[in-house]
Amino acid sequence: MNAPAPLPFAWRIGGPQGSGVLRMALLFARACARGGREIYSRREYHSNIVGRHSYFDVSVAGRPLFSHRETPDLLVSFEAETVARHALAVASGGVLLHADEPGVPLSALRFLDPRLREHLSAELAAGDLPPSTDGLLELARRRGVHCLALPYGDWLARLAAGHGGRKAVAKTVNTLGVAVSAGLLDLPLEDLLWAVAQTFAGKPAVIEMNQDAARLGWEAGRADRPAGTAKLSAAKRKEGRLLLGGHEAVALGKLAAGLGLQTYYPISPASDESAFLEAHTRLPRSEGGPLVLQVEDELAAVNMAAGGALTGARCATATSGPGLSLMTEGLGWAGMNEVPLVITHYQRGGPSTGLPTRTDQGDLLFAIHAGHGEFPRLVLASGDVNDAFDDALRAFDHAERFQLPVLHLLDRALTGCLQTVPRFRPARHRIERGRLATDAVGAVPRFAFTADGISPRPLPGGPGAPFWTTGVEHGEDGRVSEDPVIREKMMEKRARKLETAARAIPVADKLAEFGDPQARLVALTWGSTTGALREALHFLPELRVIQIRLLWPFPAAELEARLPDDALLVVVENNYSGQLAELLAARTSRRAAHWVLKYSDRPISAEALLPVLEAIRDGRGEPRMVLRNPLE
Amino acid sequence: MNAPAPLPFAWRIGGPQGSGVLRMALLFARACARGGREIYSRREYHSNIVGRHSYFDVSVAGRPLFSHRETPDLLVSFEAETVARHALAVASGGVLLHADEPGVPLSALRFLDPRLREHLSAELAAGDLPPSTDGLLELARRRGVHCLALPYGDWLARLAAGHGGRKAVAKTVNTLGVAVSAGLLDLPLEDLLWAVAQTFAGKPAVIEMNQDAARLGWEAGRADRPAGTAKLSAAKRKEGRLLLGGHEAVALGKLAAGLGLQTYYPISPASDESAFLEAHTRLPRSEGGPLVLQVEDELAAVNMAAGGALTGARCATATSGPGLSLMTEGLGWAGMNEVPLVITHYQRGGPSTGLPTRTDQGDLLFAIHAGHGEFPRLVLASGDVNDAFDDALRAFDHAERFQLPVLHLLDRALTGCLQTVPRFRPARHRIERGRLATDAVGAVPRFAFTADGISPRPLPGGPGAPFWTTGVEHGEDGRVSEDPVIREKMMEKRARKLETAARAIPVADKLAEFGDPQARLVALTWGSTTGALREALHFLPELRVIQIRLLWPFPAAELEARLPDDALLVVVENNYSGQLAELLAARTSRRAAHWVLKYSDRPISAEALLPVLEAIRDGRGEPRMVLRNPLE
Amino acid sequence: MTQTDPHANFAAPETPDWCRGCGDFGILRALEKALSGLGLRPQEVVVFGGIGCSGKTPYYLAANGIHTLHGRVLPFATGAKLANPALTVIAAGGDGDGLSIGAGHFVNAGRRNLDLTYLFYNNEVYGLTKGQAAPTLPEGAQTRGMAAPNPQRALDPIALALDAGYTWIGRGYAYAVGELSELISRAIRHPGLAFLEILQPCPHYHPDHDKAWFTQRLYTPVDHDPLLTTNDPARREALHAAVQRLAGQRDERIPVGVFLEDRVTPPFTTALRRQQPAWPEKAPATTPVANGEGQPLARIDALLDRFAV
Amino acid sequence: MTQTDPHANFAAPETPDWCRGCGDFGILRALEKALSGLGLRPQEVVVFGGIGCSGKTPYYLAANGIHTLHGRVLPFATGAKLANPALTVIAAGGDGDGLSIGAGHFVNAGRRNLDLTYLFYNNEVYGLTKGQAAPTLPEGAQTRGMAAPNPQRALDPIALALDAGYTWIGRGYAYAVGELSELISRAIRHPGLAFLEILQPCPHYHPDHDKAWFTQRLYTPVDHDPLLTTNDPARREALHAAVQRLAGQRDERIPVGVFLEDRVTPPFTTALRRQQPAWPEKAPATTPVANGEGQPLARIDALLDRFAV
Ligand SMILES: Cc1ncc(C[n+]2csc(CCOP(=O)(O)OP(=O)(O)O)c2C)c(N)n1
Ligand SMILES: Cc1ncc(C[n+]2csc(CCOP(=O)(O)OP(=O)(O)O)c2C)c(N)n1
Ligand code: SF4
Ligand code: SF4
Ligand SMILES: [Mg+2]
Ligand SMILES: [Mg+2]
Repeated sequence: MNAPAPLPFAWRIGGPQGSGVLRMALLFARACARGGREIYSRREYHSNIVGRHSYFDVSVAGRPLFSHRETPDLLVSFEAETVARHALAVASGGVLLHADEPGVPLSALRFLDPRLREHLSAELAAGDLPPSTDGLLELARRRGVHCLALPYGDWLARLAAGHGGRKAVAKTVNTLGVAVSAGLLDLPLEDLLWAVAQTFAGKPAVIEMNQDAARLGWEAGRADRPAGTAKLSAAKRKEGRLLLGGHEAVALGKLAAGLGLQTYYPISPASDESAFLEAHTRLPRSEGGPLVLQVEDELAAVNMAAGGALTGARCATATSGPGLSLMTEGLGWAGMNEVPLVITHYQRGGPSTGLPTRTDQGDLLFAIHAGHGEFPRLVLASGDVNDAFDDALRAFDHAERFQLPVLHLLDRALTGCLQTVPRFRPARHRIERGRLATDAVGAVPRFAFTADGISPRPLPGGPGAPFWTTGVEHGEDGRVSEDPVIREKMMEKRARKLETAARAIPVADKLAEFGDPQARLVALTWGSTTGALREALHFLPELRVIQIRLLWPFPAAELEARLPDDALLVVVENNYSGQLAELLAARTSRRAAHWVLKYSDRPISAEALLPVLEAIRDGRGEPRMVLRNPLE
Repeated sequence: MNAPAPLPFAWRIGGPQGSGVLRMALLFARACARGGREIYSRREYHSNIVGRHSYFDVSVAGRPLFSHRETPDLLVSFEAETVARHALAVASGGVLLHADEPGVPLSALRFLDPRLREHLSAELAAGDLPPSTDGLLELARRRGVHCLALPYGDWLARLAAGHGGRKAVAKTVNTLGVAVSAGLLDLPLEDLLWAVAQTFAGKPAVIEMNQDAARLGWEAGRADRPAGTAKLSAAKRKEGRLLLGGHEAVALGKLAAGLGLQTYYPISPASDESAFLEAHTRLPRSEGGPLVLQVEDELAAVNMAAGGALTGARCATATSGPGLSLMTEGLGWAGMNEVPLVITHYQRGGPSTGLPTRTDQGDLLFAIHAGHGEFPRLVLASGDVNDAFDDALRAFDHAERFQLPVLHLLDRALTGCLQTVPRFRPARHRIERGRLATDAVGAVPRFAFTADGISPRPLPGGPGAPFWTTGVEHGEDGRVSEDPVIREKMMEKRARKLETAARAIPVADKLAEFGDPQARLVALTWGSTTGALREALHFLPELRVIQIRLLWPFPAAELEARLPDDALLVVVENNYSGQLAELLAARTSRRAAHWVLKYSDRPISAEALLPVLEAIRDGRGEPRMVLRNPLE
Repeated sequence: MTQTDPHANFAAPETPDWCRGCGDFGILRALEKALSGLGLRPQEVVVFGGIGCSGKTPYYLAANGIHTLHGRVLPFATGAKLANPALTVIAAGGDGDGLSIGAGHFVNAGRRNLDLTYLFYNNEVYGLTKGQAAPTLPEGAQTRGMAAPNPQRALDPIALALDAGYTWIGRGYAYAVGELSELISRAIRHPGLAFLEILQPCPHYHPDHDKAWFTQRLYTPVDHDPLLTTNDPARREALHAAVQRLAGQRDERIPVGVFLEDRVTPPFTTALRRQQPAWPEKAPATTPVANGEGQPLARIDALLDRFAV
Repeated sequence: MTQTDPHANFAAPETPDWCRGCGDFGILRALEKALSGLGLRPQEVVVFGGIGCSGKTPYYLAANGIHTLHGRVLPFATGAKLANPALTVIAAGGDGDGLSIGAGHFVNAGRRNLDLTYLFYNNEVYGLTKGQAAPTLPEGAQTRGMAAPNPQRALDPIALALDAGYTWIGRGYAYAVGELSELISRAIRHPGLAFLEILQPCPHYHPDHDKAWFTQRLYTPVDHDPLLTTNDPARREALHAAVQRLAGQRDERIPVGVFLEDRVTPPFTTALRRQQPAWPEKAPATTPVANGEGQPLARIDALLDRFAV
């Protein structure tokens, strides 16, 4: 990185799953955000319930953030595996907090990947150090990292006195670690205490205990501050902001849209959204509220939602990976029957079961082509938490206006992140429900041929006459027809809706532009990788970023109109094959000159992207450049 | 058509489903083929068991045929609906055989599509004729069609005497109609009688009765021959030929390949193949023979076949339309686990239930992108019955050599056709089973990283040690790994197999070229539409045809190398969106200048294609040209 | 169910394309009769069809007709009923549709005692795909579409419905239109999940089981009391055992009638209201989502506050 | 099953990543013990896992281990057994895997009395996706991962297996390793389709049902005779009724042991040989398809002749 000054501060916490890492990251992020700062965090965890490693990166800055960093300035750890996995990643000059405990040989860490163990052992051997966490700490020190051993045990013993004994306070160890880091960074104590209260809301005794731990740790941190450590001292508070993740934003968007029924089958990471909805079905709403139902499988989920949508309710389902594969047939039915159905798809590592808890953007072309036969659908992809809310809300309008299934794509990086955003303003939104048949006499048949392809939609129990629909090809009246001419007209009618949608959707909802509109170096992307590019703009003013938000129908004309002839196109994607690049080639006259890809199923950071973009700018880029980090 | 002389002779028979139309078409085709002629026929039928209309076109010529005609020279009919549907299609100068019965008003035909009824009524009104079959016959006559009323009733009464009464002989009405047409065409009686014997093989009494009917009809036909009617008189017999359809060719190819297990779930038109296999599991084979199992659904079918393939058996499943949608998840598992699995996919009209018995080429991009995440697969498509056999046989070699799922695409036009082809020569084929782990000590792990991406494959119960596989991302040893570096290497390894396949598969199996290699006008196609183009070559010498047989990995380099810079590219497809055209744009530097499409879900004929190709040749073509025929 | 417009005519002008003598004709007539007899308004009735000859039923009825996907008739019907509980929702599908490809939904629907009526057409074959074995065809049987005897054993839909938790279970016969229509009415009136197996001759592919075959075998058990009105486990156990016994009779004597009418198990409504007390009064399909200006009516402010920093 | 190399060690070096105290550990040990006790060779054993905590079982065994797809463990296992009947094939999966997404296969597998052993881990929750209700969780129950009580009712795996046609049915308990291993051995030895429900505590999401909870309730019915050795319909009916009664006991007292061992129903082999007499001797997996030069061994000449013109 060539401009260290404006880099966001990067904090990392790691530990075994089930030990509270997620909650502690939230605690720290809240404390920072409370102090007026902006946050972006990323989460990494294994497909496991308890025991395997997980970690959280929290970036903090005075300006909006959209990307994490791969080299933390400060690492909070409690046990050996975290030290082993992250000691070499800590930025030189940074701080590493670890338990004041004897070193552990790498061979004793049962969940350390063999490849990583070898990698670390080799590094250690090269430095003539033993293959243990002690060796790694020493290696970190040699790189200028301040390693502080924290006497968690002693502190817990002190806390135990006032709070019901050693066992009762055991979990506050996390708070201690976070608080030490807060103290080191000069984060205001009151923000930390507020964050503790928020994080354990509803449990006064737990709050008290953890606030005591927070004070203790914070004082210790203040006392121990290594020279040169970054400061996150009090800043101006900013009102009207939220700190949340992508799946929460989607759930909120759906609630605002008037979600009537969400069916789902549990799957990581999608089910976090449904779990959130389930916990909040009773939220004050003018009247009614959504049903959220866990059903027997994804086949049931998609078709139940379609059944509900047929009656006029706003219905959705949410899934990931294999779930979408199973929904393929139902998607086609909704397309054929012109049913407004929203499918929220959280991409995760594929193929097959893949890497269920890691991020990936490998499902784009599948989402566009899923289902046998040809039928219209919309595919949207959100780039950050703001988009996630907006897109979730709009997806229903699109679905009802154009009477088709809408696939709303997110990726695991976006679901698992935490981001500060301006408070959502649903009241500014104007819901559109599309053309409904309101005639008491069902004069217009369900699938009437119209100029824009959209027919007035009757509802069962509504004013019109009964109607028919079928997944078999049908006439205007919804009854089966194998007539060749009807077939042609019906294919044309359905296809016309996509043209109608392409005309009706404002260009701002199709693509978002960032950076200098004159810049020759143009990065194209979609989904959460947008964040890394937006962050990169701060360091690379000669860059322009275009995020495709509507992937299908692909906004080819709008995009081409924005690309000067001499633009140097770089596609940035979290996948192996460059799926946006493929779309670009298929749908426009342009080709990407460079493909920047990452398929370790860890998200792309601005930090990793910058040198690559600089190389491209300087004519040193390869056509295909893969971002790799062996320590993620 | 500009060159009437070499046109194949076109014969059509129609009638309600369940009335024996299929068998009669086969009878006529056999009789013609027996006389040394070549056959291509197409079949149209409704998604219904009994009662709705079906018809068969049989083209006959002295040279190999690959396409049907839309304007029959001779129509055989037995009832009013067939007259109504086809009277206007009969070529001027042709013959229309109909029952000598009173005319029927169009309004009395309960299964006539309303749109067609209106269309016919309008034509009749324009000619001042009544809206009835009588009116249509008159209209045909005015166009120079010879309408012959056949006294089926009288003939049946004559036959009844010798064959057990009126009821017993009722079904010979079909044979009578076919035989009259044979007589009219001067088809040798002995060929007809042979065909009757073949068609009713195993039922001597039925043969005798139908041979009597054949004689009776044939004589009547000879006597009634309108002047100028084409002749299909005796020609030189040709040995070593077969007359069969695409699904039979696939089944034969699979049997030759050593199919061990075929699982399937009934679906039109795919299940015809499985039904054929089920009837022939006991065919003499050196040892053993396939199991063919109807299972509970397509999810079971694909995964059961994969389970079988894991053990080393050659396993396949066959499906259509919705079935492939349901197999999507299983396909990805096979891709992830490098399992040699063959999926035969018979395309039919989509989306959703669509038009289950009509043809379509709408699943190409779906087949290529089906499944979340990115994994290697092969997609082959057969152009005719010859290809169908070869591809079915080779698919297993590909699957085992490259250890991946192979999607073998056919389309309904190809399954439902009858074609004369040279006898298949499986003994010339060299089966390749790929790299198997033969070491007694399982030294090489299941997913060992190799230069070509292919790892030796162990089999359970085989000589090696036990092995592991999982749909989760895994290391070389097949055990789950979330290590980022292993992930990258595994993605690269799997992708490498596709490159290996692309190198290993001979170019002749990737694309087939027909016509003048220097011609500027180049038609690109895939699947059964190849046939219409091959037939068109006889009439348009300035045409060149390239059939893409390997669709994925797309043979971009080979194709580009064959296309001169000034080539005028026309894509011909039986779908709405031009899926091959999309692939061409995405994968090569070339674009199709013209898209010739048909999406009424009836097959493309040379007859319909020719004027369009001529217009393109003459610079009168539109970018997108849709082939339509309101009478199909 | 609104009780206006009694005796609406549910017959549609469309000509069925079933084979002559197909049992589906009888079922269609019985269904028309039941719907009309119940005095339902066509607009408020939604008939979902599976895929198969049977699944075409909704084409031929003058009610809302939704022709779904093979095996998915229950999920579609469930979604519609959840979204608009005021509708009368009927699912009609074949034995292949319901117990082969749809068996997962068949079984799991039993976990929700939702007010649906499921008409299960048992013809022991796959009609529309040309006569393969349905999962109800006994092992060793061979129908007209099969190359060899059926290697797989039959499932018993009644036994499975019982164990899955359906709260109304009956069996009818396609050609006994009057009785069948009465059974359908009772199934529709049952306020929970009703399962009606309909023995449906398929003269085309399964000509052995023709009218004569059935007529010889069918009987109405007189001593069977299907009513469950008490939570007494012994009564439930005894009744279940009795239904199991009736289910098992499929050879020499085949009972028809109502086998189970469980008035004790609470409707799914009870459970759903725990999650969403506004249901079913404020149903998803009929509750407005926006005000006159299009602004969302849902109030998410309190929820947003939780994320405020 | 080849009986060489007795007492091979089936423990793999891999560290399980289940939670501390998870019942899956006990099942793993019992399975290792059973396989080793049966004297099977690891190469000839194939263990298929579903997706879930339970589905990870094959990772930790030194036998061929195939980790399949959620809900599809039975189709995979079936395919392998058909292709190579010499293998000992075991399917291991969770209750969600088996009775929710996999319910269609669960039921339809019963139609084929193929020699497979299905180990069904019943922990009443979805472990790996964070504690949602499994289809075996009673209505109204609320485990640690749930926002509200379960609105859906529980399915009974034993009753459904019985209805579906499994010919060996038993229930074991994860922490009773010795007994469980004995049950697994018996299930494997059964020459048809065996279903073993294993009560598996999930201390992480379902801590109420801990060791103590189970220990108080489990018992082995002494008067139950699971053997069916006669075709007498009365004996079958009585035994089925007894199994139904045992299945129903899940609250105060929970029976474990072998519930059904049907030695009468012929194995699927019998039916398959009608179609393919060469099976199982000439199995698809082990029968060569080409000669030394690679030429196909299948002789299709006679078939081609039928199409000759
Ligand atoms: C996913 C899928 N697989 C297969 C089919 C083909 N298919 C159409 S109808 C049918 C079976 C019909 O049998 P059944 O459900 O018993 O109905 P019936 O025709 O006997 O009334 C099948 C398999 C399909 N439409 N969709
Ligand atoms: C098609 C599909 N849907 C959803 C998932 C996500 N998933 C993984 S494990 C699991 C449920 C596990 O529950 P269970 O089968 O009871 O196993 P347990 O973890 O309790 O052993 C689910 C839904 C998936 N992998 N595939
Ligand atoms: S095939 Fe059978 S079920 Fe289908 S319409 Fe004909 S008789 Fe009825
Ligand atoms: S979540 Fe439950 S089932 Fe899964 S490993 Fe933990 S204790 Fe076992
Ligand atoms: Mg049926
Ligand atoms: Mg479970």
